[in-house]
Amino acid sequence: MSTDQIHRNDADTVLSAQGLVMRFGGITATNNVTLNLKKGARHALIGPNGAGKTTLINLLTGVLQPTEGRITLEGQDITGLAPYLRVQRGMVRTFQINQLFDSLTPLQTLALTVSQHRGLGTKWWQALGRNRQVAERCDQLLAQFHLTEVMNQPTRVLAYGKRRLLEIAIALACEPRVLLLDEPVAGVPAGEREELLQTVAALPAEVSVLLIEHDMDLVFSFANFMTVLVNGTLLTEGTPEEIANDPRVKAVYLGHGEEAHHG
Amino acid sequence: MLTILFDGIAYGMLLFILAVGLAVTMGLMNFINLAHGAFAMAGGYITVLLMQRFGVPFLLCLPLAFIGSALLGGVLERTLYRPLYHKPHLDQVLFSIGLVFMAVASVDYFVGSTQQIIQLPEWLKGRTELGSGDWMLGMGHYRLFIIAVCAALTVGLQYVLAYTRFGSRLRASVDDQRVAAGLGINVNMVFLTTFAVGSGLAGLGGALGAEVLGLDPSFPLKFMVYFLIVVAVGGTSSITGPLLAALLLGIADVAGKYYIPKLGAFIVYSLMIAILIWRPQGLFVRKGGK
Amino acid sequence: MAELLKVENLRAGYGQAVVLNDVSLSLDEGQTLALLGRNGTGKTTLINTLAGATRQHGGSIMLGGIALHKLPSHERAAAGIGWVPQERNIFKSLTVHENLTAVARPGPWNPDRVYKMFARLAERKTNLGTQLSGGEQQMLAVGRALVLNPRLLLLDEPLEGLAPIIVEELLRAIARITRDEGLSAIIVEQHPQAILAISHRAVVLDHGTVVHSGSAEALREQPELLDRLLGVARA
Amino acid sequence: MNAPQQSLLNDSRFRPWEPVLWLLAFAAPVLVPSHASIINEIAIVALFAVSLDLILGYTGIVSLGHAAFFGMGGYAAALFAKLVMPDPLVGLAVGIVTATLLGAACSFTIMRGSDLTRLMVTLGVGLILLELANKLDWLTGGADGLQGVVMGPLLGQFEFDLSGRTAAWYSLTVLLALFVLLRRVVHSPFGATLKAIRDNRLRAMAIGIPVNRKLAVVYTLAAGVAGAAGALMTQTTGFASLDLFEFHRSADVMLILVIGGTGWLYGGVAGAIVFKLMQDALSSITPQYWTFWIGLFLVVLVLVGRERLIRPWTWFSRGGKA
Amino acid sequence: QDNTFKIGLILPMTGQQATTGRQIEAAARLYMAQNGDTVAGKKIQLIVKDDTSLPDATRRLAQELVVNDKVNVLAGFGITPSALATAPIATQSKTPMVVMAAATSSITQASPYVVRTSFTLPQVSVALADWAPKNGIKKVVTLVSDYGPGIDAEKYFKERLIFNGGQVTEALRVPLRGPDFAPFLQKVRDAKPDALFVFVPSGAGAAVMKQFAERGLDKAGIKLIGTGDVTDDDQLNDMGDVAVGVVTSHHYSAAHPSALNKKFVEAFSKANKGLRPNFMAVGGYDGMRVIYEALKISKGQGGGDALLAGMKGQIFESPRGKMFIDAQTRDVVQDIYLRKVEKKDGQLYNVEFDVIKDVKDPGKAK
Ligand SMILES: Nc1ncnc2c1ncn2[C@@H]1O[C@H](COP(=O)(O)OP(=O)(O)OP(=O)(O)O)[C@@H](O)[C@H]1O
Ligand SMILES: Nc1ncnc2c1ncn2[C@@H]1O[C@H](COP(=O)(O)OP(=O)(O)OP(=O)(O)O)[C@@H](O)[C@H]1O
Ligand SMILES: [Mg+2]
Ligand SMILES: [Mg+2]
Repeated sequence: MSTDQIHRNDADTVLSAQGLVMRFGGITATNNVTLNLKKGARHALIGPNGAGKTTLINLLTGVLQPTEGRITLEGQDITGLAPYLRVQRGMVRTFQINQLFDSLTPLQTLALTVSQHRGLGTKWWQALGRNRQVAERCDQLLAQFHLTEVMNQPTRVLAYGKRRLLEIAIALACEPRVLLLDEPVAGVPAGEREELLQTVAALPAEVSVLLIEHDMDLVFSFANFMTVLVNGTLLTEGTPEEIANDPRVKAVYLGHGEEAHHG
Repeated sequence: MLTILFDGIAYGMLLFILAVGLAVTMGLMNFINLAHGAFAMAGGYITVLLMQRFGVPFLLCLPLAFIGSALLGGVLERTLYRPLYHKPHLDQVLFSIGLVFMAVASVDYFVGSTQQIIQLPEWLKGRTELGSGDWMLGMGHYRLFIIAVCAALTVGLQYVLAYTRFGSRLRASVDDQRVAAGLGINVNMVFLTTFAVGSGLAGLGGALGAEVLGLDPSFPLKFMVYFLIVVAVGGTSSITGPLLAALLLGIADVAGKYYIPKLGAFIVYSLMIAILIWRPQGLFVRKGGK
Repeated sequence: MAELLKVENLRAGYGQAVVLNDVSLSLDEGQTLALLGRNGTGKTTLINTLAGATRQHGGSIMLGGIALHKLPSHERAAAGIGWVPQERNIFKSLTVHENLTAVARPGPWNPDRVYKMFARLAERKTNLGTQLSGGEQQMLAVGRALVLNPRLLLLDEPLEGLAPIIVEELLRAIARITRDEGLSAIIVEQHPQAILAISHRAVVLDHGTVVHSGSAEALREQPELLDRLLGVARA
Repeated sequence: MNAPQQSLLNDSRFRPWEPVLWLLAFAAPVLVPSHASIINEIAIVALFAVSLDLILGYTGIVSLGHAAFFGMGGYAAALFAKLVMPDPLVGLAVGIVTATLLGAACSFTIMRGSDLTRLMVTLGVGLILLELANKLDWLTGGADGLQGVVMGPLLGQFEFDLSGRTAAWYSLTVLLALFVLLRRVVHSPFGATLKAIRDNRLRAMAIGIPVNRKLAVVYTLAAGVAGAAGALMTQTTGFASLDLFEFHRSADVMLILVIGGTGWLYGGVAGAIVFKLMQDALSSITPQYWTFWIGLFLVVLVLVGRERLIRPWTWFSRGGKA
Repeated sequence: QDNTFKIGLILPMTGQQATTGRQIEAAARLYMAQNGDTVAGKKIQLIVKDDTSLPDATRRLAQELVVNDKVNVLAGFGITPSALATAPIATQSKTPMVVMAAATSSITQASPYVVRTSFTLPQVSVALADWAPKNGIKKVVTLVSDYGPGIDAEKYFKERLIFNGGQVTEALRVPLRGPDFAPFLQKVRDAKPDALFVFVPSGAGAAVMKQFAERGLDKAGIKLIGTGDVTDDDQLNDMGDVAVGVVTSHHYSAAHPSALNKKFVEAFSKANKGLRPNFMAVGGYDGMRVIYEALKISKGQGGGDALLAGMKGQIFESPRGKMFIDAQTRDVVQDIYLRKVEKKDGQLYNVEFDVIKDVKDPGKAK
């Protein structure tokens, strides 16, 4: 990752996708999408259900291989890179549908994630948690995500909301430089939603965040840049105000009574 | 040449009927029932005993073998299997192996450990030969009979599973028992029926196969591997998968033994490994299935 | 209007654990009840108990004269329950269409009518359950409950993950269905305002017990009370 | 030390009953000298089961071909003793190394596919090795078995005696050494990543775990341990035959492990003790029909549940089904 | 304690070889019932163990029997590897080991304490290879199960047949687990030999025979010959008419026309619900006889070497006919009969029509 390589690209673009296409049989879920995530961005990706948002994240993180197109991370081509290597380069995601380690406790889950991230994942001679910094970081994360009192229960029996919090805590435990959030607050009660996004927003300024979310209150309070996908195609991009006032976005996505949410 | 192909098909068909019940319980019901072979054995012994002790004609024995094993399967499903559906797979393995052990020892105790031999009716004993030379096709009548019965069953099964509501209700019950029940599907009934039919088919297979494969108390253990191969290679998401897998296995096995007898079992196992490494979900999975 | 649902002293949970304690509530025909509460207070457990998917320890559930608590889960659908589980639980090895037909019961709602309501589903008719986007799964879960032609719809966070425009549409649809077809509904939601607007009654749960029960409208007009009940102030 | 660290470390702490168990095991050949040879066999099978637990219990890979490594280690050690030198420890090392190499070579076969696929692939590998050993009869003795394996004394001092006591201690020592090693492994961060893979591969990848590499490593490790068990087997019996590779050996060890419970390491040990003692007792009571009773035991074990079986007083209170 | 004489009988009682174990155990018990359980002042005690055909289990059981139960004689041994695995124990503990079933030639060489009362496959195969060319069979295809005994049978049959001017056009080996003989038989049919020589372990014989007929090999003029395992008395009756006319060579037939055998067969089937004794049973029966006599000869001393000395060189009439234990090789020397399956009073029997006297194991001749 040499510095001059980064400079050759658009200096502050961290993650960039060019001309991505993804076809499932006859369905084109992603249709020639080009997207640039700037350093430190708070970037929201919105669009109707089935527009291809999750698919796009799957492509970026390597869960799916694009039919066409190129992905670069910090100036380097990662189109064919294995998913775990992308994580090691600092690109971390959350899942729309919880993906947790059901038989482990939240504490174990986080300890394992932190250890793995700090390069202790191959250590086999010392116990998990022997490392002091790891334990401290876990303590911090547990407190931050209100998981301390359930830290020793198997993840399997946690209520949905707690599971959701753990899902996000795992991603943050990886100390991402690029964070991709797929509907992170789905299932989180109203009160904790804002708090959660504040946690995300409070990440160091150089961390770039791409957020998918249908809760427009949150999106508009969080994002400083937005991209709208419709039917796999990029409809428009712009600042939150531009998007909020775009009649096309209103027609296919926002609807009219956006106030229904505010009440 | 053709004769070998014919024999392979008959052998494959037989394997298919024996294994299809397992494909259903394992693939559709997500239950690892290693005792499947025990139901096949039950069918075989029902036939043998009826014929030997009571002189019941062979053709009548076949449906009886089906019904007998299906009843047995149904009763066991209600009493023993049902509590195990939501247990881990390994517990299911343990349980069903336990059943096999019990079945093996019981048959041994009541019937004895010798090979049982079935006397086919005369009209099934003959053989028809067509053509000559390389293209000669010799068809044992019994094998022809097996192919016919199995083909009919396959078509019927495929129809039920793919085109009827029962099929989709079954798959729904397997995907999520709790929610399926909450949405009005009588999961217990669906499972009971399926299990009974699967066991019945195994029993029928056992009855048909006793002649070709032999029948003794170790039957369920001896053929377990073959059943598993059929299900693994065929994938578990449809009926056609295991069918094609069984045919492939049958033909490869027969042809392998004919053309390269020295390599014996190598052929089957290497083929299996190659296929599974190439297509880990089995050869014939539904497109896009997970 | 006639009373449709009457729940009395309900106690239920998972295994030995009791999550719901003495929950009582009632609902009239054609009315909608908003079920609110913080995370992990037992909303889903209540919904699941009505659908017969938890372990019931005591109490009774009467639905239009039928003792629901005595019926096994699968007979409750016939008695008039239509359930949208929280985690959607689409049957993953069935196609969209099969998901609907496998459970459909005769009545005004049929798959075609569902397709009319959610045009997106019609386009994905032959996709398997797992091949749907999150929102599409949500639509399918709602559609699947409707084709049961229930008398009481149980909607566990039905708006989650839906685009705003669909949310609007769905809320309107629910209001219309309850009004025009005499259906009742219990809706669990994280957006109390949106849901109270179309509900008649509201119940708030905390730690498995009912801490507030009354008209939806009244609660809507007392945002401070609502916030206090939901513990929003904590944030 | 904060609370999380405390509770994390708690998991890996030795429980008081553990040293007691091992002391008892080592005392057993003296306490019940007449059963030394079955103690030896139990130790070997336990080691084999523990190695299977490593892949089945900790990474969720179902293997029905684990006997491949058992057999490989066994034949390697036996051939080494016969052709090169009779020292048991060197032979053991040779067995372990050979099986490890084989494990490394096979590890790529288990990366893809479903449980069933892996089950069949592992099974196939085992059976192919069996055929191979059968065909290479000039080396392995084919179906008659490999004879003429004579072991030298252990550490140059302790002869393998007819009562089987030396053999029992030898096997127990190897079991203990490898067990402690594996115990460390599963409680380490490395072990935790394995459990993560078992629970959810997709997520494991998404937190940067190189799933395939980890699987390969643990599979190879398990193969080595199985090889050690096989080597102990042929060394203490002075004989190697094809059935080392047989399917039923893989199946038996899986049964044993599942009886004791997976994902716990002690499961293999417990299962080996229970299964072997029961088999021995039953088959001397009724040599013809003992399988029936074993089968009944398995069925009851599953229906009643492992935990409840050892607490009979809970049988008649209502079970905790959801 | 001191007055008992213990025989540790290790047999496969479960699994695919279970019939072997049953027959032998039944025969051993019959011998004890007929000859009393006190010999030379000692009370005979029989300890039966199931080794499930696993060599390491056989070995462990033998070890335990020797160390814990202090048995005077080890006996049984269903399959070759089991016998071979146990041989070192016999040597180390100086315990005679009477092999009652396993039939690979080399077993007696594995320990100086091994004595065999069954038979060896070379013995019977060679006899058949002597008979065949004299009866118009020149071109033969062999079909054997692919394991020790099968390979023995193939090798010795082939050598002797060629020596006698015949030829083996193809040698087929069937995997032990190969459930379907069809392709092999098809191959035989296409090769059109005069006869097919078969060895398969007892139990699989019926399948070969039926498929032989079904494939029309008999109509194509191919004769079926084999070792007596194929027409095992245990099952012969169930095989039906396809078996009629099959020629085999073996050391024992339940139809052996001697008074002693008649008595044996009757007593055996009376004691075992009508079961017919097969060659396994006679191996067990004679094995017990050898042990009893050795004990008598050694005057009740239970010592291994004394017993062994008493076993060597025993000559006696067995239900199978005359046999003796070669003092040199400790292997059985016996008459080998050529038999043809015939129907007598509605039952199928291997009826002996020729005999080759005093056949030694050709495997030792080299
Ligand atoms: N494996 C697949 N096979 C076929 N079609 C698929 C597959 N995965 C996704 N699709 C289709 O691709 C489209 C895009 O799905 P995606 O999950 O990316 O939508 P989304 O924008 O995340 O929607 P939502 O907001 O509802 O989560 C959907 O219409 C879906 O049906
Ligand atoms: N399967 C289960 N086994 C044991 N306990 C459970 C199970 N599911 C839920 N619980 C417990 O029951 C309590 C209530 O959970 P429930 O899911 O009903 O809450 P909820 O109000 O729906 O929360 P959310 O808003 O997060 O969906 C929680 O404490 C949870 O831990
Ligand atoms: Mg999505
Ligand atoms: Mg909930």
